Amino acid sequence: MRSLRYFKKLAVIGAVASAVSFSAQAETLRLLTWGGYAPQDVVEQFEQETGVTVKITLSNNEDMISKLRATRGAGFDLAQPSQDRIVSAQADFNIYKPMDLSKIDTAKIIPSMLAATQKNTEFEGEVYGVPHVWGTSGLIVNRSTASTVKDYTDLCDDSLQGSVSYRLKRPTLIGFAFALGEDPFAAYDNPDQYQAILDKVETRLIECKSNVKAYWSGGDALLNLVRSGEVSAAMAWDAGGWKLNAENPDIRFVAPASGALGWIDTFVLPRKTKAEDAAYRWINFVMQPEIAARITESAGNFTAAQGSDEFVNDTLKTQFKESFPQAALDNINWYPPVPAGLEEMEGKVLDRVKAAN
Amino acid sequence: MIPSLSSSRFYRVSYRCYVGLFFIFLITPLLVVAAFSFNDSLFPSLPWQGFTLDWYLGARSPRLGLLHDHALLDSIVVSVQVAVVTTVASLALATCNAFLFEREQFPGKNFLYVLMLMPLVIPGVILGVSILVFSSTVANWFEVQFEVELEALRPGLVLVSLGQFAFITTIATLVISARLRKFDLTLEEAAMNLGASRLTAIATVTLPFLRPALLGAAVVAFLMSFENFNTTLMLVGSEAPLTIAMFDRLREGSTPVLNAVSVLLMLGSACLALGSLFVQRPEKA
Amino acid sequence: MNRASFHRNRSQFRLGFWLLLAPIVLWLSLLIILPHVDMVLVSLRERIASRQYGFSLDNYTAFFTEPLYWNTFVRTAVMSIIATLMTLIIAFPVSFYIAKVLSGRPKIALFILCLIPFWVSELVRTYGWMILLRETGLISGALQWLGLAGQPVELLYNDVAIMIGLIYTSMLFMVVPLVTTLDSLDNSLIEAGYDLGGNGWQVMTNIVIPHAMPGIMSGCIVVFMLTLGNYLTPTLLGGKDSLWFTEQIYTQFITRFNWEQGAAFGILLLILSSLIVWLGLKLTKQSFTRVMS
Amino acid sequence: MSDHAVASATEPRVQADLACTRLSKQFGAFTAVDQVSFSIPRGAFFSILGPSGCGKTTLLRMLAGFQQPDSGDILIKGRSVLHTPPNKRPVNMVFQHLALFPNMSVAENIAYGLKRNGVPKRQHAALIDEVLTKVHLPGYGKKRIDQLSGGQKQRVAIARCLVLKPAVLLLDEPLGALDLKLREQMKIELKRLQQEFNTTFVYITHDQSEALVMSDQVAVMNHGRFEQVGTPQELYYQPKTAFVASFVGDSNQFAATVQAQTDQTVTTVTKRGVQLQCYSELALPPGAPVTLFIRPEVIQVGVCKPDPVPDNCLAATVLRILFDGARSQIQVQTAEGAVLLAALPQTADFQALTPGRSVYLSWQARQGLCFAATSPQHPGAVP
Repeated sequence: MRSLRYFKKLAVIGAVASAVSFSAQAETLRLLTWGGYAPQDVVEQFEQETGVTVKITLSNNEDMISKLRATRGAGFDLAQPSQDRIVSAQADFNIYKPMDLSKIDTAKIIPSMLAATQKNTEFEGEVYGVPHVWGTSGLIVNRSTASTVKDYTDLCDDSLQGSVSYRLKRPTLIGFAFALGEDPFAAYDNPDQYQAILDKVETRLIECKSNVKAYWSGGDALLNLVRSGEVSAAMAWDAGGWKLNAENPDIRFVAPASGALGWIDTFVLPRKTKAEDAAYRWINFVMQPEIAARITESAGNFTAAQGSDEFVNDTLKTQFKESFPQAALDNINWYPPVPAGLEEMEGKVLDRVKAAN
Repeated sequence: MIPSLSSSRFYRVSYRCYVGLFFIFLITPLLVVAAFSFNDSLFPSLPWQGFTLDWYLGARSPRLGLLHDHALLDSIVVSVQVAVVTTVASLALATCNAFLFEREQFPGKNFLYVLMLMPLVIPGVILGVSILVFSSTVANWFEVQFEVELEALRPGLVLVSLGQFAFITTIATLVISARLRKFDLTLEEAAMNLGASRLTAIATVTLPFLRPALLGAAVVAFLMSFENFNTTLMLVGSEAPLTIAMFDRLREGSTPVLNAVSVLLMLGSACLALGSLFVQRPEKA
Repeated sequence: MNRASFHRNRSQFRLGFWLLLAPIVLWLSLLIILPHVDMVLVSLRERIASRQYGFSLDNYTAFFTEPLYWNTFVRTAVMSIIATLMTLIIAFPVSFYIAKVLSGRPKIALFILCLIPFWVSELVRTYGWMILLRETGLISGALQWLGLAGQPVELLYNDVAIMIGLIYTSMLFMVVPLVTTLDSLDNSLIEAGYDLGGNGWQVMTNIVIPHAMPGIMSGCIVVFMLTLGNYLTPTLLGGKDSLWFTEQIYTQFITRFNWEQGAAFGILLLILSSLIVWLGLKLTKQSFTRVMS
Repeated sequence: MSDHAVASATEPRVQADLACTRLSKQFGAFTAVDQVSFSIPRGAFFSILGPSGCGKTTLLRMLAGFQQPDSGDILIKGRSVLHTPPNKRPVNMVFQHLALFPNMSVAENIAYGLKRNGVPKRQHAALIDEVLTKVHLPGYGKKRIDQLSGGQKQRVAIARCLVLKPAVLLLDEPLGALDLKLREQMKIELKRLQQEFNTTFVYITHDQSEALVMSDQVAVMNHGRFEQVGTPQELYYQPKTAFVASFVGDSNQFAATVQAQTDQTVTTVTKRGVQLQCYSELALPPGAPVTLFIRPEVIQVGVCKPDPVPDNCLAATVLRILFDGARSQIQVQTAEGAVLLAALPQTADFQALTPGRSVYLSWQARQGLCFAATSPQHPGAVP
């Protein structure tokens, strides 16, 4: 009898728990975003001002797309993939909803970026993305141990045996392609040519493999590797480099000679978003200059919000200027939208690099 | 070899050393995790920077301690919810299964039994993947045919629970069946002989007899669900259980707040395991 | 006389039987069989153009023509088998010690001590090994302090680290069935073995191991399956060369959005694991149902 | 052959607490219970005695309702209970291994049936105390089952049934698990309880001593049939079949052939050529194969030839002494090579008996029984 009661109790707890967990709460904004893009204080302020609860899932481009693909655009109310990854995903999986620009305070967004994003995220006549955070991928270098590194291919220098790290993802392929004198973006629409470039990169990366300590996958993991001295040069995001620079002046972010890779992370609406209004409110909220500046400080990257620079602390501005003299800034290679099918080719290359000995 | 047989001193000492080393091997990683949760450093490795409780109590980023890390705390709540639902469901089904396999004779019983064991030899990732694929197929079909969105069939806590339930039930069934097999059927007959209906007999005699197994299975199911990673990874939606949340952080290279969570987990699991032993003890005496 | 028949031939219990049968059939068909059937169907599909799919065996031919996938597959299988055997070799003496040498309170205490680490999430355990093995980790530090190494030693990110992680993580699933079967071996059988002139080795191979075979097999199967299907340990402890088949599946599903290829890999892994388990059972002449329950 | 055994009891009498008519049960091709009919008068101690596998458990389970008969009827207090489920039948059962609920205390075990039968809760305590006193376990209510000795468990199992005041109490070899001493005590105790509660007991056992000591009536069962129903004395002294003769009590058994018959005295010759006089109610044609039964205790042992010479007198040599106190026996061999057991007289003459001594064995023809040798022999006795 006692056990019966026990199970009844369990069942009640279970029922209550499931009711709580599985019932969708209308006033919740489920945000699928990158680390640092929604700092706790910003979220709290937003929640206070609007009464909307924000639930954050940290992710990266691939994860975002694959999560939305599995749900066919459900489960989240607002996502933040990079602008170059939107159209192909939409074409293949139909996971996004067109953005209603009239609901966005476009005056707060830097016009050139808005225009670029609009152009790159247009699919079948509809615009899917608005810009949020932008930044670059380049090199993080510890000057005391790896002062020779100026370009991606310098990571393969013999002196850096076992102390290099990069991601085994497409930016590495693109970066190496540029450093090898190719223009992969120009070859986007020509698979054969692109394959040739990839082959070249593959050979180089395999030769270079003995230099690699570990392929990093998450930003903080890389920071720890560099911080502890286990890695002295890496291909990584600028924000990480600046963060490390603040801790240890020897570590710097360097724009590679062949050009840093410029990316813009956007806001997109998943197709089955349940809190569209809240999503627009969030976009307009974070695009306010002061808020955007706080995001910049948390993420380490600048945003597309007009005039937020003023509110950003000087260290970051100095670091940015140090890493990006005008020439380097002009030299940034901005990602154009990735045509469908390309990633499969890249995937095989990455697999082979990983498998090589 | 066994105590009743004499053996050389060297043999006994080296055997004991081996067992000792084995336990050191077992316990060291956990001790290390626990120790580094008190390291006053931003990441869990040497050098030792001094003692701190920041990773439990710290209120501000980057030294955000466990008690203020809402994302981690939320994921613990999610894990508990999933584990409770999974435990209750798998225990209910497992009890049915135990009665079916121990009491009934029917054609195809052996085949069904083998099928019931299958989840033990399906890698967790594959189980997750197959359920993901199938539920998507079904949900897509409903979406196309009826324009209904079956949210439960999209990655999320329902699917996570189902995925875990799919294999935990097998384990619970084995535990409960083993106990039911030892049940003396005449006890049930005695109850009926004394005036109980069949269901009353089961409720008043058989289920109390199964209680230790049910509790044991509940603890096992709860912990297995709580710590499941492989299946959950493929089915998780916007709300992440603790293991997934920790994995994401680990990949990102997080602060020793992960060590703090781990210590919490160790304490919780140890309490649960010891508690279940304590509950089962009087039965054995 | 025949008790079961008494329950069967009463019509009022037929309903009970169907009520017991329905849930298990629902469970197995909806969560095990149909998903796998569907996975086979998906694996036989290929993306022709955006949102268009057609029948194709390409996902399987890709596996057979791309040496990378092959290598990963073989590597995973071989490493899993090695890890299983090593777990067995390490766990057997300990299990024997707990089951046969100890008795009473120390026995229970040691057995529980064996279990407790495994009530903690695999993630935490792996994390512990990361802290221990990394270049700035504890073992490297200890080696330097002892003067055995002049500079930090990287012990993480290699196959040995994976192996340690796999063995560590699987230990429980070997120790428990071993202790259980060894416990059920009557001590007097061992004594009789000696009494009749056997030495330690002969008693071990002629009496103890044959008796423990079901436990050994059940431990091996579970450990093998867990190892083969492991994702965390190879991903976190493995280095730049680490390849694990589950990782491939995950990559296909998550990073490449290529469910079709991922499903094909999943099916192949399932076939591989079933084949190896089947072979293991055949070689040791054990029955699946007996071993697993 | 067993028809006459039940002839007296085919029609249930109004007085009977329990009656069965032509009850049968098959398991596949195996007939467990074959056309059994009997009735038990109110308040009787009725035993069913038979070897394992004779169908007695099946019969008992049909009475309790755990098995449905293929044909026949069961009447309790004159009403058919064929369609009454086990939990509604006014019979209770003491199971072979008692089946006390291990998770409940003594009082809870006893209260179990009360609860199921809707006895108001406030009456429980008094009823439990009363029944515990009657089984000589006052104040044991709070004890756990595993704190009880074997004999105490027996009493609780009985109390648990008797508190419900059943029309019939079924007992399925409940003494089987007890050691010898305790079993002897419990036999007496059971008899006492049966008289005190004045309830009809149906007791099944394979142990003839239990059946003989306790019962008012015993049915000997073999191959699903009742061979003979009668008082213990009838079964012992006037077995109606070879099976009963061999199963009840010890016997020396011999295969023999009939030479001649005068009235009820039969002259037979055993396989080894010993001529023996026996008793038979049936007419046996000369040359017919028969089995002889001579109980060890009817054999007179003497050191010199008795005078006058009884119907049977054999010279034999002592093979060995089987000392067992009051139940001591000697094993002897006749000149023809036949081996017999005889009770060892408890007199001074025989204290010094040693193997190899010559003795004379003698008994009257009426004390040896003789049956046509068609029924399978009881495996226990060696001629």
